[in-house]
Amino acid sequence: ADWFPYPVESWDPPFDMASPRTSVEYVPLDKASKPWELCVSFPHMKDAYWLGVDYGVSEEAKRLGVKMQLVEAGGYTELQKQVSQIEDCVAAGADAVIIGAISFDGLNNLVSEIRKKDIPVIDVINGMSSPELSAKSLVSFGEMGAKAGQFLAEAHPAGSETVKVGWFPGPAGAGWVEAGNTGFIGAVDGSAVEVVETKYGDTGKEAQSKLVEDTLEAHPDLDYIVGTAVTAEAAVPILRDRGLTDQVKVLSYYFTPGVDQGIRRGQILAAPTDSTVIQGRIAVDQAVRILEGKDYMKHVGPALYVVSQDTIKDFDPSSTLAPDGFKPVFRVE
Amino acid sequence: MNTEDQRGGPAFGAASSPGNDRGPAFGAAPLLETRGISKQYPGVLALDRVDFDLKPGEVHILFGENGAGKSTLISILAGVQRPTQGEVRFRGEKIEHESVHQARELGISAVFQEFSLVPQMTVEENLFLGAEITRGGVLDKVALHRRAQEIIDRLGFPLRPGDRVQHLTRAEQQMVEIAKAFRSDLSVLILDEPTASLTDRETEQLFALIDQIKAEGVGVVYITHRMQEIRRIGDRITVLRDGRYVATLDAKTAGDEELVRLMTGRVISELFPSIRFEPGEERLRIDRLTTPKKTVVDASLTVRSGEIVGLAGLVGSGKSEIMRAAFGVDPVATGKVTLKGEDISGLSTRERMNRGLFYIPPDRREEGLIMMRSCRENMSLPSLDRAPFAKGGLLDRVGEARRAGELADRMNLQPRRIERAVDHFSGGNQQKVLLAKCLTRPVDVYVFDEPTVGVDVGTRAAIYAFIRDLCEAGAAVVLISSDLPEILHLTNRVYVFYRGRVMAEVHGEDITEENLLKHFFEREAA
Amino acid sequence: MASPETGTKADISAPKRDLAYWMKFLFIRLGVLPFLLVIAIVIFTMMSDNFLSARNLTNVVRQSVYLMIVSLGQMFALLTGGFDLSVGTILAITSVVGASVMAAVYATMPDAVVLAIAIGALAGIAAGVAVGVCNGIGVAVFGVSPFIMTLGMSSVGFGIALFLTGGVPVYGMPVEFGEFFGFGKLFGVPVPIYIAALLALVTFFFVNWTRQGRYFYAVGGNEKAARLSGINTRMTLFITYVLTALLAGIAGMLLTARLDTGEANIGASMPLESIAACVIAGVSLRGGVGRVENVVLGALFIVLVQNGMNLARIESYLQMVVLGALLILAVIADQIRLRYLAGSQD
Amino acid sequence: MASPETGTKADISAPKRDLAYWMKFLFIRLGVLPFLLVIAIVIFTMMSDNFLSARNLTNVVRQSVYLMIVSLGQMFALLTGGFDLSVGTILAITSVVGASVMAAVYATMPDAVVLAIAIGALAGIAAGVAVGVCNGIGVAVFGVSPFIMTLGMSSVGFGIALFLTGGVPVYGMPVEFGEFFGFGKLFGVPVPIYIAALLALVTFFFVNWTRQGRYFYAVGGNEKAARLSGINTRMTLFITYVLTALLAGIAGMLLTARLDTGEANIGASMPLESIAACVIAGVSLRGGVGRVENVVLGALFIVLVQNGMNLARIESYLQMVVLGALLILAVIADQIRLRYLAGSQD
Ligand SMILES: Nc1ncnc2c1ncn2[C@@H]1O[C@H](COP(=O)(O)OP(=O)(O)OP(=O)(O)O)[C@@H](O)[C@H]1O
Ligand SMILES: Nc1ncnc2c1ncn2[C@@H]1O[C@H](COP(=O)(O)OP(=O)(O)OP(=O)(O)O)[C@@H](O)[C@H]1O
Ligand SMILES: [Mg+2]
Ligand SMILES: [Mg+2]
Repeated sequence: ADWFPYPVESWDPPFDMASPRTSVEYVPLDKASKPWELCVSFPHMKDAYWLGVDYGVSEEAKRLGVKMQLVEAGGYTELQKQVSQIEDCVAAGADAVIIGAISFDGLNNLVSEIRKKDIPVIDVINGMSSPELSAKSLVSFGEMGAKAGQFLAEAHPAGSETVKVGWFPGPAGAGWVEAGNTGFIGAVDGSAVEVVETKYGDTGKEAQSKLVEDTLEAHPDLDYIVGTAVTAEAAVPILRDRGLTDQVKVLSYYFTPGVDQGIRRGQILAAPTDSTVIQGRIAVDQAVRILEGKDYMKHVGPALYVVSQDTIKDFDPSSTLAPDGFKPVFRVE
Repeated sequence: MNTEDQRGGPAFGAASSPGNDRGPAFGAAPLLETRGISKQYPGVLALDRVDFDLKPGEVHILFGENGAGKSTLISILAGVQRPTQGEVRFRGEKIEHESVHQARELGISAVFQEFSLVPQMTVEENLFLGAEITRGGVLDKVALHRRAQEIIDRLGFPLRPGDRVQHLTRAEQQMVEIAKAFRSDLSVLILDEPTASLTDRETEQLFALIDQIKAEGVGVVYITHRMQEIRRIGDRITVLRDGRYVATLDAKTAGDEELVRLMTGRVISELFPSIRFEPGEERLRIDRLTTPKKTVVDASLTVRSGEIVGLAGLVGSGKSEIMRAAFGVDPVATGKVTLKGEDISGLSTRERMNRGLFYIPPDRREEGLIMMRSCRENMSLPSLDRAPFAKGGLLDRVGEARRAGELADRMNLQPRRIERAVDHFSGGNQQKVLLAKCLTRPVDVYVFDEPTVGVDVGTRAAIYAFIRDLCEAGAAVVLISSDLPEILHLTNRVYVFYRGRVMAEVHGEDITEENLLKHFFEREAA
Repeated sequence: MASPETGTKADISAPKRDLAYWMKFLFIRLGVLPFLLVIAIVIFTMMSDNFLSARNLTNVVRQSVYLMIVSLGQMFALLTGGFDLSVGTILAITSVVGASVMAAVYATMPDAVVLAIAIGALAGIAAGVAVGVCNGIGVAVFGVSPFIMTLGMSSVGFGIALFLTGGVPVYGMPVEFGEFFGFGKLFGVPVPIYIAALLALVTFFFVNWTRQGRYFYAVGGNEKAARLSGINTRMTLFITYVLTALLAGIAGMLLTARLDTGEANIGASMPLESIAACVIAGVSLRGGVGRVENVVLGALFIVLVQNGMNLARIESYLQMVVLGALLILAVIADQIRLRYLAGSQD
Repeated sequence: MASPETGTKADISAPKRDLAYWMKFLFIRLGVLPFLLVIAIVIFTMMSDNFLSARNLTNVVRQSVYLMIVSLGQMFALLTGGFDLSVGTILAITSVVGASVMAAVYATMPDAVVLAIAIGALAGIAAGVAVGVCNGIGVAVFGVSPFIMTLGMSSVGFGIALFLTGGVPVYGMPVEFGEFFGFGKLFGVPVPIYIAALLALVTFFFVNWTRQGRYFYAVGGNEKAARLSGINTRMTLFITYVLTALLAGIAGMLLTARLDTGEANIGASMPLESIAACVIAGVSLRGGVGRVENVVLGALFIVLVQNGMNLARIESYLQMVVLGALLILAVIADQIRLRYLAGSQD
């Protein structure tokens, strides 16, 4: 079954998240006219989130009949490596570059260098500030945080009984974390939601486990744990162990297979999804369209929505998650 | 403190400040003197109000047992340590030695007991370490090379400036250490057992040089445990005991017995014991052994029970290497090693030990001891697989401590603190710990490589007696030594090595200095 | 290491035994860590109401279990004068392999829970030990410096762990595994604590009461002297890295039980943290010096401080500053102790 | 540093100088890195058409500049027998402080571009050096082990860098900064390459032709001997960490120019990578051994292999495995060389 048409939002003027947006149905090309060589760069390929994006780009590249080479820098602290890898990719003869950026600003120079060679650069998932980008296929992580925040704020509007939230945005300093943090804090502002603790930490499950445990010790009366998907997954067994499953609810601010399973089992309350797979697919399609001189949307992103225990039945995971048993694909011929 | 004018002066012991009234001697004013020097190490009072003076142009011997505080005294003179109490005067001026650097500025130069060489650097780089010649801030490598060669030539040592120190033998390193101390602006030279691993040839060269600088007015402080050296070069002798000043004597008139009595507080009848040799069955046999690096070439020897076999030869002659190869720590190219009739050529060191061979290395710091561990652990290390150190596969720590205590008594360890890290003992006492290692297990063939390096006369006598006891109890002993009297007095058979080959085997009555030395030097042409 | 006489002798020579004297005596005898622990506990108790509860302290000890076990292993590497930078990767690879095998066995035989757990845990630990065997061969046989050998292996191992999973957690282990080894309690004390205590005891015994234990110190203290004393130094080095990996592997399986999934993304901070735990416990990076009991305290101290700061609501950025500064201070305090120690040494 | 006679002597004693002989001779003389570089270049040229182009090779050299400069600094720490694990943090703190100051000066004086760049760069480097000064004081004065000192400072510094920026990149630097120091070219060669070459030359000169240079080797080779020779070992240790920080700081500013923003999240892999570059270049972790030219090659090698694998489209996980294995192999090859060297020694 094909994934399209898919409901997306398009920003106009592009590259400004504050622009007015219109809802459209995204329809990609059928086939590329020639096997273009695409280069895709990710911050890392160490978790299920980026695996989903990988699934999206690789499937779409196969569908369109283009070649793809994927590089990953190994983590959010490896900006310099990402720069080098993209340079290498271009040197290896890429026709277009798709970047899941480590830094919002740190790749701008590189983007203009590449653009000077008339190679299109598409910004996927994370966002970059360069005005010279050819296209963007993303939603802002700030909005993901905001979506999670809104979900809470709606459940606990101002005036209702205050609820205490432990907030675990992820590793300190990473661009997506800071964006998510800003979005979330902004969205719960003015509601009955009180963020009693903000704990940064690596997205390793062991690190998040420790933070969750310590926060539960510090705040025995906590109502919500909101954080990264890893936090949510880590929190489930800890809450079960402490018999707090009914007292403390868990939310994630993005979607992974573990979160999916958690919601289905009733262990995690809800999580917004940014349709990761679709973002990847659209980025590939945009790249091919630009290369072939076809019409393309400069700035699109799937509409965000929250998947909760009520709506999970109707949720199609193939828009967000790589299927079970999917192995990372680094090369599509 | 005005070091500037001091530095400007000549290296001779010219008249110095007139305020120098308390000089114990009447002749020239002292070059260097200490008054009431004490040094408190944590837990040990190493020096207790010691007065000492050095006159220009004399060789002043420091004499005393191991741990008497000789090295500590000279380390204060050289600016390495600061005294807890008392003062040091240089040419009558009180100096507050802040550092070695400052001492060197004054022309005080020292050869320390433990080498102060950087193994990864070349001879030349080591010679000028801390005193490199620069021109406009840039190292003058040409001048450095030339000066290094000059110093080496002057000393007549077989060293090459470009060699890396870590590839040198202990003796060669000792030469580098000595060469390092000889500098142009010398006023005081301090030598702490410089000849401990040298052979007579180098020693003689060193003494000739000392005579030369004496004539130039340099004062020399010389520490040694060898009586014949005291006779040869000493002018005055100061005896220390337990950190206290005992006496200062004239070297020409002082007798051996008196010195030893002053030093130890008792009389040592004779240094070398008489040994009853009863050669029995053959214990160790080495057949035509050659090492890959040709340090030993086609050498054969045999050792019987109840005898002491000496291995003699120049530095680098391969006398150590052959036994190291036999013990399995150095590789063997060809040849066969037989222990008690059994071929042990291919076995591991541990297996050779188990079959009764034991080798005590010459360099305790480098390969003998684990400096930061206690005496107890060092002593028991080779024998942790047997009683009293082990019981039922586990360590018997009570038995271990008891046995280590006994060994400390037997070796007369000073101070007798077996739990203390070896590092904190004086050089001679470290040597005792090293020797104690071979008493922890049954051994048929003992190999001692320079066993008395840096050991005082009293202890030396004890070690010789100990070796005699081993021999008379029926063990086979191999004694590798560059100290010729040791070989002459203790052995009943000697193999002389030259360039990795056995040049001669000398028996019983034939073991005389003349006979041995004749084989030491080149005879290849023949 | 100080002999028992020290105390006695000091007692005689110092008749006035006031508090300061006893403090100094204990400081010299026990090291700086017990004091730091006490100070930390006092401070955090004042800063947070919830800190000094039995539950939180149990929590701290349980959290520290993983670091503690890894640090015990790391100690072997440090004792022989090396490092093991691959302990993090060993954790990851153990977790991934162990969880996969356990899930697979469980899937084919849903009734044989114990068997599945046993086979899975063994497989995981075996995979970790395999990394250690490579390290051991590299260091002991080929003479590669432990730094590069274990750094290289950590890269290789992590690549393999990611290749096996693609970074996705491995699910499907029997719940009993997590329930017992991760969250289980016996007499109110979490199971992982028993296991860590057992391992610490065994290690203590091994290091102090067996021949091989002594050899680690000897090889680290002076390899040549050890060889001349008949010790098979290569074998000792090999055993070192295998043991380090074994302990890291056990920690990996325990962590897997706790996390309930097999994860490739764990342990990244373990190498440096475990070395830090050892060093503040007085283990020398030059080899030959170190004590098991102190290493246990070292690991506990690091985790306790992290926990305390979390409970005292110190913000994340500041926590980094405090933790770094504390590490340094702990070592400076230990330096001071060593000076005293030299002074009072028997 | 083998004496020149070695060559001559070998020539005389081995009249048949065939290719194998020369290869071995070069291998022993130059070390394993030139060979590895050549082998890597040949392999990657076969695997990818684009590898052996002037443009890509320039690219590789430019990419390696940052690691190279940091490794030169790391070499000092290793020479004296220590480490510097804080170079990554120094990079980050330099970047953040440098960018903030530069942006601030530029904002108040938009015309004084050169001034803003100069002040900003100096401020950044000064911030990095400040970390080095702390390291130096800790190691030289308080005798803290370099491992803990620099690890602790790296945590402290990173906390501060994050605190200063709140984790958000700093922008607003004059574009000229990035255009010249990041992307600028002179005669077709990128500006960073000139700077790295200059630094390498200065370091080479400093290490080989000044007294202080020699003292690093002496202190690392045998600290006691150095002290007994009248060298101020504390001062030397202090200088070591300041220099390491200075070089890391310069690399940090160059990287900032390249990225055009001040980032707290750079350099995390630098400490281990720079040590690895030094070690495969034959710098001993025990101190006292190492050569500047080889360190340059070591850094180049690591970056070249990464570039080559990217161009040859080797997949990411496999790259980790290959890189780890290569590090180990490089060191094994060097071990073999050392054995030859010992065998053929004077
Ligand atoms: N670093 C140290 N720490 C503690 N005690 C020490 C230290 N160095 C030496 N001592 C002690 O000081 C005393 C004097 O030692 P010193 O080395 O001066 O003796 P020595 O006369 O040179 O003996 P030897 O002939 O054996 O070299 C000894 O008791 C020794 O144990
Ligand atoms: N580590 C080493 N590396 C290279 N060559 C060495 C090394 N150790 C010893 N040699 C060489 O081996 C030869 C013999 O060594 P050594 O001097 O120990 O023999 P020896 O006869 O026992 O002399 P000594 O009187 O010093 O005991 C010398 O030429 C020396 O240069
Ligand atoms: Mg002495
Ligand atoms: Mg010898």
